Amino acid sequence: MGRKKRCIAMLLAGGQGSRLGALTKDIAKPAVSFGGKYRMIDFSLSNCSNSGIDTVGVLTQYRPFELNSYIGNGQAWDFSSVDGGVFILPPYETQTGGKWYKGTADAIYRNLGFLRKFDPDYVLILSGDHLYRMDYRKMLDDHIRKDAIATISTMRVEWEEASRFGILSTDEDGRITKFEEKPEHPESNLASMGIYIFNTDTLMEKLVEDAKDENSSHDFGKDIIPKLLGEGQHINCYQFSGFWKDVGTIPSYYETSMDLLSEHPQFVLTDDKFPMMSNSNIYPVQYIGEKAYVENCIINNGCKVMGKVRNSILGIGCIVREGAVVEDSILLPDCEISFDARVTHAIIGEGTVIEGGVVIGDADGEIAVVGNNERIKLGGEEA
Amino acid sequence: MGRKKRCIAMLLAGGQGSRLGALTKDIAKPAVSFGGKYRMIDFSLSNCSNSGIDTVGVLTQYRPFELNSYIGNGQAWDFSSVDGGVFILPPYETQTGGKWYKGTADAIYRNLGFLRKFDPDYVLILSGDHLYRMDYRKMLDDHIRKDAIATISTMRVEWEEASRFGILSTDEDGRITKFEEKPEHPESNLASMGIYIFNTDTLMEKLVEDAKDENSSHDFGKDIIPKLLGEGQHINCYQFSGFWKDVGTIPSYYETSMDLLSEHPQFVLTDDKFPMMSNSNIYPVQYIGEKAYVENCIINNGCKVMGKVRNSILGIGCIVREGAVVEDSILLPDCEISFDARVTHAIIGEGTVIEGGVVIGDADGEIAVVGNNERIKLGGEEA
Amino acid sequence: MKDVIGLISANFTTEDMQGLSDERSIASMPFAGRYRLVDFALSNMINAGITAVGLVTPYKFRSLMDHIGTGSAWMLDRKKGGLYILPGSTYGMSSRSDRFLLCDIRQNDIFLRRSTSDYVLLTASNIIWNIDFRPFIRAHMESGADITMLTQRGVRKNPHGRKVHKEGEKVLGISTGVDMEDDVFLDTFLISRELLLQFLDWYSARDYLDIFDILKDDYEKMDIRTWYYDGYARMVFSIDNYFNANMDLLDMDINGAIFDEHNPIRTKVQDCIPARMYPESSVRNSLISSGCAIWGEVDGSVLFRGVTVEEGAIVRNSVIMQSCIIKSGAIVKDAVIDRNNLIGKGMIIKGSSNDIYVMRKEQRIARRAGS
Amino acid sequence: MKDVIGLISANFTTEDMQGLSDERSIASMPFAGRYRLVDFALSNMINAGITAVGLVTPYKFRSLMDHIGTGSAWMLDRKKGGLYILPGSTYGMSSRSDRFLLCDIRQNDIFLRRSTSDYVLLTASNIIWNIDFRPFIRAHMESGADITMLTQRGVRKNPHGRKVHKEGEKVLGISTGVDMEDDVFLDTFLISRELLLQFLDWYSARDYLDIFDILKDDYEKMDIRTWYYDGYARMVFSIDNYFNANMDLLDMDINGAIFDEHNPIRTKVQDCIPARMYPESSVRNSLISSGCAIWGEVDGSVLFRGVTVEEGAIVRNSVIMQSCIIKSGAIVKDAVIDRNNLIGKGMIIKGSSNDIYVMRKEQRIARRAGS
Repeated sequence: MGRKKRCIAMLLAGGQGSRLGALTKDIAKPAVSFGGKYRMIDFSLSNCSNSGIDTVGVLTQYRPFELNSYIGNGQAWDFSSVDGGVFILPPYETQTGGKWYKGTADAIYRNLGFLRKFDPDYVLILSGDHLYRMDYRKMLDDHIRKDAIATISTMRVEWEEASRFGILSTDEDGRITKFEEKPEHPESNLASMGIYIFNTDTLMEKLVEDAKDENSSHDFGKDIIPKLLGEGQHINCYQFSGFWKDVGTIPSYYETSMDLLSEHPQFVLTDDKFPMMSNSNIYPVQYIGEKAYVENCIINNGCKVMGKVRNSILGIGCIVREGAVVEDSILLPDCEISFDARVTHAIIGEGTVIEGGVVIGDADGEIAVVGNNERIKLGGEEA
Repeated sequence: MGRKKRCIAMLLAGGQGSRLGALTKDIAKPAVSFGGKYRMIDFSLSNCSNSGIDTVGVLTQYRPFELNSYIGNGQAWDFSSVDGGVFILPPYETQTGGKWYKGTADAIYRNLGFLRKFDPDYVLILSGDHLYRMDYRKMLDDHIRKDAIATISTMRVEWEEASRFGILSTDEDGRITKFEEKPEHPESNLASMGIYIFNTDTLMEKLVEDAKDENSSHDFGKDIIPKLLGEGQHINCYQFSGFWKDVGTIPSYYETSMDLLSEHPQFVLTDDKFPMMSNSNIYPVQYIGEKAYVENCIINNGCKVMGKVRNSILGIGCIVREGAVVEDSILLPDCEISFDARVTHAIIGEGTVIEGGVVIGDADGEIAVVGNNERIKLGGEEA
Repeated sequence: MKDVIGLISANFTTEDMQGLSDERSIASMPFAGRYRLVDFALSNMINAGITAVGLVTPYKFRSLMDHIGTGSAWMLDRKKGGLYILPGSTYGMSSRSDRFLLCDIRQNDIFLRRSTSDYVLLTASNIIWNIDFRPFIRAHMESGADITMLTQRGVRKNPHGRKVHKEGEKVLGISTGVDMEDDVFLDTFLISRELLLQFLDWYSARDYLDIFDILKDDYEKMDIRTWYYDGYARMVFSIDNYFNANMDLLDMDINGAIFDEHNPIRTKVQDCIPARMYPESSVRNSLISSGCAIWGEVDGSVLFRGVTVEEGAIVRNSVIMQSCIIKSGAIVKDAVIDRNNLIGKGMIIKGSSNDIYVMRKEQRIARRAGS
Repeated sequence: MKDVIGLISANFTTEDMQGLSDERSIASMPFAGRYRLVDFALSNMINAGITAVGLVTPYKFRSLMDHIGTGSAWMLDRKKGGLYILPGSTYGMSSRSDRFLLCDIRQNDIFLRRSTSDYVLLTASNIIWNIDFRPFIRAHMESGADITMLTQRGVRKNPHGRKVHKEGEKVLGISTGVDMEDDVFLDTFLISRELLLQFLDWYSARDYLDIFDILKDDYEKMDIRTWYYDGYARMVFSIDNYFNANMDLLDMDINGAIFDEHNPIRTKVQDCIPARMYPESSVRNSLISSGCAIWGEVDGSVLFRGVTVEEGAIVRNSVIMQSCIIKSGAIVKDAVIDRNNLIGKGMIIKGSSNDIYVMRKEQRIARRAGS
């Protein structure tokens, strides 16, 4: 079955991302649209593909249909299908019944058979909902050079934000001396990005131990890493530099998206050598009508703009009818903003129709969010 | 999203098939090898593809990894990927928690969203582990002509076997008047093949009703069909003629397989216009050695035969070493029968190694079965 | 539609493309921002359920093959049927515009012989349309005609078009050059596979003729009919045809009919970042592809992928192909600019509405990656 | 190996194939039951991690394209890189055996210019081997040589082979015709992309020469080295080469080395039922492909897909290609039978071990579907 693998990736994509509210009511967080044509999982998958990792297991659990369909066989990210590819790993039933994944570590534990099948030297553990561009080869090289049993990728965060992260301390060689999950009084501002490399043997052994531990919540950050540190194991800290973001809340989703419209966006989508790939259907070219007004926008394939659009991101296949106004807003794919409707400071879910004359959001208020596949009528909402 | 679909298929592939014992210890029954290069699910998928059905939902639950990897994006069966394709539908978690599929009807019920997405006029419900060649278009034509709300495909079975099946009685127009699941004293020998066509509206409505019914076991044969008949609904009986088999037990698996070696097999694998397709890796051509002896065999790609093989089926990638003897046996893919080992009247699981000198089975006894990925040593078994 | 196989002819050319087709076939002419002309023939075939399609390639097939790639964009990467790349004769190199050369078909007769389908749908690769071939196919099958030619009432004069002469329903012949209101042959016809193979035998000595030329003496004897199509269809033989067809897509109705989401025109997928309109830009009545970055003014134009229009630059009534850069203050009007061109600062490029200016590829900058 | 792109030359031919390559290129010669010769070049490239491969096609490319299809069998159906089908010059039509014609490369220079990789690995499409190119690539990169040629000690006389003349480590030139123990050039070399592009410029007037011919005056000036490969490798220029290479695969060791499951040689997938040996058959020392049905005797032979050997028929020391039928009582010995042939009842076809009988395709039966 081809050659022994050096490193395969396990991508955790099971979470709901409940803080994204209406946006994840019917799809998993890694399937949430970003930048109008991408989905959150594109970034991790593209990173893997660009880093020469040819085998990825995707652990799903929460409403995986859109995600599964989107990932398909991984060809959209240049994962080959003979030796490797992308494999969806849902919870499953065995002779003794079915079990849901109880935590990040448990999800991997239930798929030890998958790891054994590919028998890699190293396992890279990722989240499917982070926004960043990273060459994992550099992290792997560092892991090997340091001869650690595990490596955690980290970056410096603002001190005031530090208590939202797993925070580490290291010695001068980058060996981790302390790890605290969301500490109230952080000792450092070096935050875990939730990206781990493990020697496969160690990982398997520790997951088996953890599975037997009834007091464990079966989470990498809360259980596995502290346990290893407690044992005095050599866990290496890899310092990533660049943009990285876990877009976990509506405000952070909105801000991170809108930053794409700034003069110098923090996250640059284009890079010929390390491209962010996505699985797009064919949509026709963006159409800007005779009476349209477009100012400072990102507009994707299949959009038809007949109205006015300012400081906004239009996802693939969006239609803005004559007389409609969209300002400071994000339209997820396949929205329709009908005649004379007005959308301001809002996020409109996929496939949602804002009917004629409806007004959504206002410039000074909170970000207005409309879920996926809704139809908003004048004088009341209707699904 | 392309055009409205006329008919899509829902393929039930969640079952363990526990009566196949060691063969389904680690894989689902639809993934069990047949004929050396096929897997049980190939036949239903090929039937769909050859019948012009371009969208198939595959409902999985029990150990789906091999099955999922095997199905991939369905390209091996010429399912296109833009408008339709093959979609794996595992149980999933929602905001209110995760639920396993409780029965065949429940499995479809949990995926009503999938049906709504494709919005077909008709839904074809199939099992993923039956051996047959059938053009579903004929059944659909019959369903439409009879203007029924559901159609069940049936065939005549031996009277003594009838109590193993769902048995129906019809009036002269083929309208079903009675349906009994495994009756002790069958009134007819017309057996349900577990293949249903439903008008989509009816199906959805009935599944919603059934889901609310606490006394239901959520099974098509046991609950949905009897309920519909009780309501006096028009359920049509389609009579299939040809070979059909639910290979559910070791003896029936063995006999059905070995029949491929008879002069006129009941199930003909080859048919240019209606081919049985499979998802094969590339294996080199069958090698028959200088000292080999081969008599009345089916030998697949990647086999290397240096020993003696009689009345046997060798799956892809099997190796029979010098001095080894294989008689009246089925070797599933990637077995190795080592020097001077002897396999008689046996089924050897995938990837299993029979070490030198080991003797498995005998001509007069029961069928010997060795599971997948075992290594059988002289003087004792070892996994 | 397993009863029908498709055969697309891409081995013909004209001299009226003003250099745009020098290094590519007409079939691989970029169109409407992200498509190539051949996309229409391929998509219409597969949308009609045809799953085995032969594509007769021109001698210069590299750009076409780059585009076609695997055929997977058209779901033609299949075990049964699929896309067959068939070498055209070198005869197509001379700028002859015969669409269905007998020799092109003969040297690929294996494609026909191997098939078990009853009918062959032949079409040219230079037609912009979104047609449902199914009623056409049904009509042919039901009529029992030997050949059914797809026609349309002429909408403008075209010296390259072919006019169908009829008496009642019977086709008497065709001639080159069409006018308004003529019955124009849309270079698309249905024929039984057997009959097409017979033609190859009967006219084995006359390879370098179009199939409709050899029929000259046979129109009388055969049952050749027409089927009328009243949807939008334009054939591209010249730079004017090409320019006008691009501009037609700025009409919402035509755009909607051609790019119908239920019968999509498919093309090769390329990852490209979304289009970006910057604060000072002004864009109206235009197609702006992904990868474009617009600071300046664009009106009544079609911009392909990755075009940059700098601050103060103006693009009007023009077609700008992939990766061009219009530098600040430059003006482009009534022009077709082929890919990888740089229009320098303040430069003015102007054609007129009845004499479109054409700039061939990579004229103004050092050779860059791309084709 | 994103640093290396591959270029496979399939635009050459020889006259020594006794008609087997009349309608197909050498690259698309069927081999070892289910492969085509080009599979080795493609598989070795991708097994070395090369993901962008250009394939220079011969003029008669239909059978090659049928086989290559989407490139998906070699995982070359990709967004970044992938398989590029490059038209060869018509020069390859004349039975010239130059492997790396300058004009073939020039007319596809866009493939080189578009790339960002540093090196180009060029190889011919007629070599049977399973080589790990990675140490070769590493050696070239580390040495800093201008060109590294892959060589092997000659195992038999071959008038088509090319001999490398060296002084110490320095290559002085090559000549045609090799003998036992000569340094044989395996028509595979590494060069920097920049240098290859420079060659195209320097020798722009000398299109119809092999790249190693134009180097004649430059061997002195350049750092051209060799890298020695000691695995199994055979080049096919003649029917004898072809026959012997097929027979080599009946040797378990060679078979195992070529069809190494960890570095698989990939080919187009075709659904085919398993091989069936009936009760009275006798099969020994042979390769029997899927779809074969054997009632008779087969010994020391290679049978391609779908071959039928009826009761009492005997096949010895022969290569029988796809879909042939050997009727009852017929005898085939020391022969190569091209596809779709029917060897009638009781017919005897015999060559001798040093003069293999060759039957071209579809000689004995009416034309059937297939190629």
